[in-house]
Amino acid sequence: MTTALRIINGKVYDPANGIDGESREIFVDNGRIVDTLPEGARTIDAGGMVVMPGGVDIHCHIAGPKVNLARKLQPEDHRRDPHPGTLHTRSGSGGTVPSTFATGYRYATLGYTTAMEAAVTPIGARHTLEELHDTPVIDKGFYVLLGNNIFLQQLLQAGRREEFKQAVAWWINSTKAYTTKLVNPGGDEPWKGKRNKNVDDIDERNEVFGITPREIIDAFVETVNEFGLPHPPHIHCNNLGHSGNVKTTLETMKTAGDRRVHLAHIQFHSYGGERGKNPKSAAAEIAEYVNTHPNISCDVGQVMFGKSTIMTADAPLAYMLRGFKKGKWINADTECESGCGIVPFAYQEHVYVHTLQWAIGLELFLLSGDPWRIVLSTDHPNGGSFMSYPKLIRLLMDREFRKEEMKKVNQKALRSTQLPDLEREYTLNEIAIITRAGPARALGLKNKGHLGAGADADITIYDEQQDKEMMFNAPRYVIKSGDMIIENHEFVGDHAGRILHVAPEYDETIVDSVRSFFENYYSIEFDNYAVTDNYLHDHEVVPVLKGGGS
Amino acid sequence: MSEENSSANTRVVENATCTFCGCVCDDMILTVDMDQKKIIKAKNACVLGRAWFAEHTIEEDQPKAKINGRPTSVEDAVEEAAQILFKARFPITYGLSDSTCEAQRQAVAISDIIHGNIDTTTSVCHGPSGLAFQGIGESTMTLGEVKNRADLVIYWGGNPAESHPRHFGRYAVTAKGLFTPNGKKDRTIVLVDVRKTPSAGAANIFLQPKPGKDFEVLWALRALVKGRKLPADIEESTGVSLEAMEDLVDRMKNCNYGVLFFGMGLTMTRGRHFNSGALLALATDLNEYTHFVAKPVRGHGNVTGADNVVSWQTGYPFGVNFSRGFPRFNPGEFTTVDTLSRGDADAALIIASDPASNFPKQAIEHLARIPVIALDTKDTATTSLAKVSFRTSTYGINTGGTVYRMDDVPISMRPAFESPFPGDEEILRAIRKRVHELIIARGPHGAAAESKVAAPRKD
Amino acid sequence: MAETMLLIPGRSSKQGTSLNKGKLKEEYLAVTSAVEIKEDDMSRLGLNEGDRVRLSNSVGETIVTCVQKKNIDLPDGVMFMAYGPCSSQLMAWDTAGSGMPLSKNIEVTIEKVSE
Amino acid sequence: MSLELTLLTQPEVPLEADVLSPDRLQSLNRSELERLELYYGNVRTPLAEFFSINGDFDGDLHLTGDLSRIKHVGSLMTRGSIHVHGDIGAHLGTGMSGGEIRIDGNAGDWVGPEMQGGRILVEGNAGHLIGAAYRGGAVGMTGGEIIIKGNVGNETGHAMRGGLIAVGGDSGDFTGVNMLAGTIVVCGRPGIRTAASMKRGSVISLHEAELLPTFSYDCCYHPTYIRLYLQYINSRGLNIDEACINGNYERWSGDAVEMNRGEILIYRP
Repeated sequence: MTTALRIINGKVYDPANGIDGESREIFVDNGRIVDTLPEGARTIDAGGMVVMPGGVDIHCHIAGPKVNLARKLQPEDHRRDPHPGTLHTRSGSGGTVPSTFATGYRYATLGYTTAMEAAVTPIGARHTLEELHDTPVIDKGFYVLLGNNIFLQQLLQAGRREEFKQAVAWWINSTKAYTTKLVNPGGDEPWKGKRNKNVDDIDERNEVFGITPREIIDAFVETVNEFGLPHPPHIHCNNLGHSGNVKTTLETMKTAGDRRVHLAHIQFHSYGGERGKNPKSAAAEIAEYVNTHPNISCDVGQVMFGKSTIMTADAPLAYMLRGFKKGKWINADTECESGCGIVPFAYQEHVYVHTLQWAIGLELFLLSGDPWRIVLSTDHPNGGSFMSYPKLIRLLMDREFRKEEMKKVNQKALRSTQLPDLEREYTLNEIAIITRAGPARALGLKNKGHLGAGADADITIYDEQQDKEMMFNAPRYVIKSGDMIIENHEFVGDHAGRILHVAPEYDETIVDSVRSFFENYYSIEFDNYAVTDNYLHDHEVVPVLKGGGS
Repeated sequence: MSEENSSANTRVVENATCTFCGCVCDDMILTVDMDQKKIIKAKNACVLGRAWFAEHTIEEDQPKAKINGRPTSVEDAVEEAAQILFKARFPITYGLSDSTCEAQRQAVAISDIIHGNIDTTTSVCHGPSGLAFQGIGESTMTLGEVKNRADLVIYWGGNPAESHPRHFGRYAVTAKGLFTPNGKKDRTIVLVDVRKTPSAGAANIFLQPKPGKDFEVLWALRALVKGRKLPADIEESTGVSLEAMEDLVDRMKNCNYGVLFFGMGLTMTRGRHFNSGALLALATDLNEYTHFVAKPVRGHGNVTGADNVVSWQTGYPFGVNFSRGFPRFNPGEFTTVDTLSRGDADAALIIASDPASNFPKQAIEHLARIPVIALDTKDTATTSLAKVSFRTSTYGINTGGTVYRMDDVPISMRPAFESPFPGDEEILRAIRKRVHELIIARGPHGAAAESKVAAPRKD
Repeated sequence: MAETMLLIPGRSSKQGTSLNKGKLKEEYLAVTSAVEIKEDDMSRLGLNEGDRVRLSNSVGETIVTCVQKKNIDLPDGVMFMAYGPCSSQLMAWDTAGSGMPLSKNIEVTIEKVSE
Repeated sequence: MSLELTLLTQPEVPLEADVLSPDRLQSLNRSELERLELYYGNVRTPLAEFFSINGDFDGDLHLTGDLSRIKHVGSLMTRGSIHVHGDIGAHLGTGMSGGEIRIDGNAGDWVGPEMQGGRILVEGNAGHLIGAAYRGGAVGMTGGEIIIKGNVGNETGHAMRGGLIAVGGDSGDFTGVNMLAGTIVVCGRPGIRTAASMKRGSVISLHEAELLPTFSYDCCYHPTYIRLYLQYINSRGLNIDEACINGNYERWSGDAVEMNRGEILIYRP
């Protein structure tokens, strides 16, 4: 049912293939980009329009147990933002945590066609895949939380490093994940087992398992790189949100040495100053380190003013944030695997810290020396909704707009940053990199983020406009795997999207040791734990890199 | 269960799941007589589970579908059901707690497409706890955390010994775990109930508030946790002595991992969501001192799955209305006891549930006045008054699919033997397909046509 | 003689096992049409095990069979019965904006039915 | 003259009529009025299907008939008046910020939820959640006044943060629950658990009330503002006798599980 297409007269931005706003013809056949005109192709005249690959979100929270808890928690947020159905689409609710259908369709209305759920407990993988199946249009995958996994920590404690590697691979296979996610590694045990304490130093030795966050990080960096997963370990560092956490962040990156690693929402980890006091910007230090270390990629986790929902596996952080307003709060412990905290939140211009966070995010973008390794994200919905991406793009592309916005914020906080002095404006080509080509490369998705022959025909066509927020808010055409989804700003079709996951080979003998731990300490049967293929529906196994695999 | 007259042709299904109650135990070992199509042994099952497996046999003689009590083909019944739903101005869908998530997804799709109203048995079970959750939040956990860590377990307003017989052994009382190697020896168990139920036997401490005074007791405990003074007559008014309260608060503040399980003794009594809310707030307050969690002990096998599916598809857990082409949530308005008792509903699709036998009188009377479509594995008061009824196979026994345990852990079921009767999902898919055809055919007139009609996605 | 008492409908394992057989089967109907009353209340009301009693309130009424319980099993003036068609007859529908009708601690008048 | 709408036929399912609000009727001609869309269950139906239309809209709207199944009347209104000669359904004056609504009969649940200003007067009884926050919301009514001459249900003034609610008859359970500020006067008897979780604000009861153990007695006195409030309420058509207006009140502060800065005032004859 996919149509053959010929897109003419558009200004094409395809950084991966070195095309920067030149007029090119693009041919689509059977859901892929092809280099010759296919039979009976329908022609789309993109004159006066900008053609880009579909957007790729490398870090968001859109599906799974914690997301659904946050949805249930906030009827007041949904009520103000209903999402009506159309001839081709299901209805839903919006707000900071939209329903699954609304999530897929709203990504499409921004021209995004791929998104990765960034934190899923292994035991919640089945639930997550059910929700992703109900998240239309986009291709999607998820990162599995293993950084606080009790069995894996016991293996490290016992120095059984090889079994650790095999167990990690087993877990990735059993959950159909895309890569491993570490969140506040080593922080769960003090939270659950020591009356809501936390770990606050990367070298602090855990009393129960006798290992440090650094040792956990090192083990995962080594393992995932050895297996050659297309995306390296995705790390949410210790001390998120705390003044002075820049040290922890730098140490985390140093632990990786020259091995590949991705740092999540790095804005939240770029704070100077003393713990417990007001933070300062450490964006320059972080940008400097990232710029000079090509093995590192990161996403920013920009804060956008307005309503947000904090949802994180970093339970102590959520509890700390809950302390400010003493409002609704969710804590959700997952046996042997993870913690979770959820707090409805709002970033306000007049608040010193909120302005500082906003400014640090923008500093990181504007100080970046290599757009390929810094990805646009708001850590949706933690820093703000993905629906605010167009405004964020305008902040980066439009210096005058940025200066107007600066007038509204806390000036004391603003003055403590370099932001007022940064004149840089992102070009459309750079935007195409930080929203498409860059994240696709960081994810190792060879068929995404570009428009060369063989690529998935995920294409967005925008009317070129002065106001970049308007422009990126309303693509004229969105094409997913060759299917016309949005035409003249209206939904004309639907698409189920597919699951992206990896399947590194591992040594079967590891299963017995996992099983024996499992039978003692989990509350469901080991044989009912691994996710079966029927939960994948349409899916793609993304191959491991050359030299990977064991 | 006796194994006499079991024929040679048996098969054993391991790691099967019992969906009778919210414990959703997935360690069943079922011995199935494939000739007689019945389960002759259910190892590890409790008394409720054994009955669940033993009694769900195949009644071949029964028709697959009926219209006005007369046997008919499934196809005709689907057509009749679709016509009823298509013509209705306020069609309600209800039930779903004894059905798979796959079927629940079809049910929500139908309500979305026909701009109807959907609600689940949650609204008359822990719906008030859902409301409380939306006001306060919840510190909670998966049941394995209780097994591994809990050193103080409090059951409030529930009788798990009779309603969830394996809750004690598998998860919360005698279960041995990582930091609780000695099981019950490592724990203190408290039961709070207005009746001295069989569950009291498992408790180290039993507190018996006066009926209807749970809120006052919870409120008094919150006050003590916050270091406030209580009036001297607190025992007179609540039935629980100040000493007993102070002792409990002391234990709660000083445990390492405390758990509050609660039942319908809170949600079904005067105070409803505020009773649940008081308990959730108490657990939240206690996190200032130690790690404390709470969890409603859910009833039916997949009622938790229904909450999850309805939430991820609409944004709201139950009591959802699509009249205007998008979901709206309002318990007391869009919940089923209300839509029936007020006479709002003009058609009803009831899935794996029996409101005609356990709803308030006034609701049952209205149900008898409107066209009802009922899906169930056996005859019930609801199927008896239905205009269209489908006899379905039993989830978990005859059909696979996903169910959620009371702690939101999803489990994939392993059916034991095939049934000649279709599953809920199959019938609901057919109804969904048909109502959508009818609505497309009707074109831009009639029911909310201008706002456009949702089309089913290819899945 | 008639008296006002508190009725607590709830789950019991007998109700649980019997409903698997079928909710229109005798066993389930029997289990859900029995009311448990403590010894002291029984004797005060002049009731014996197996007596038929009429439970009624402003909503409706139902006739059920008495089952005697030990005094420690129930507080004074409180009766228990399994949820079902009988208890529905006494349940008021107003959910007070919650969706939940008050299903426990129902005030009912109890009187012996003399055949 | 003002606009008069008379209900012709009783709807079989609920009828949602947010369009029946002065702001929506401004400067509409007859045929535009007739075509105003109501939601009849899930069917969009023109106003003329259910109402006979007389007069022209000059700011005042009159509705006649048994409108107990008609919801959302006066939603978000900012000015003008609505007078219902009969009963009215749920969600009356949702989020209204100005103008006046008068109901001669009874009102349903959710009268003036999240109301910001203006006035609602109900001659008869009203349902649950008067002036409340919608589910999940932290803030209910923030301003204006709701006067119910008869009885009301549960959760009156739930999470109220400003304004006045006066009840001529009895109120249900959890009157003023989660109250943040504002004043609730109950002339009859309040139900149980009054002002649970109250942070600030005042609940005034002219009769004995069963209080939670987390409210503590301060003193018995006659705060002058009570006289003013009660006299004002009388001027709105309730008749509170002089003894209450001039008498003494027990002051109980609470809720101790919160900041303990709210008050319940109980008339002491």
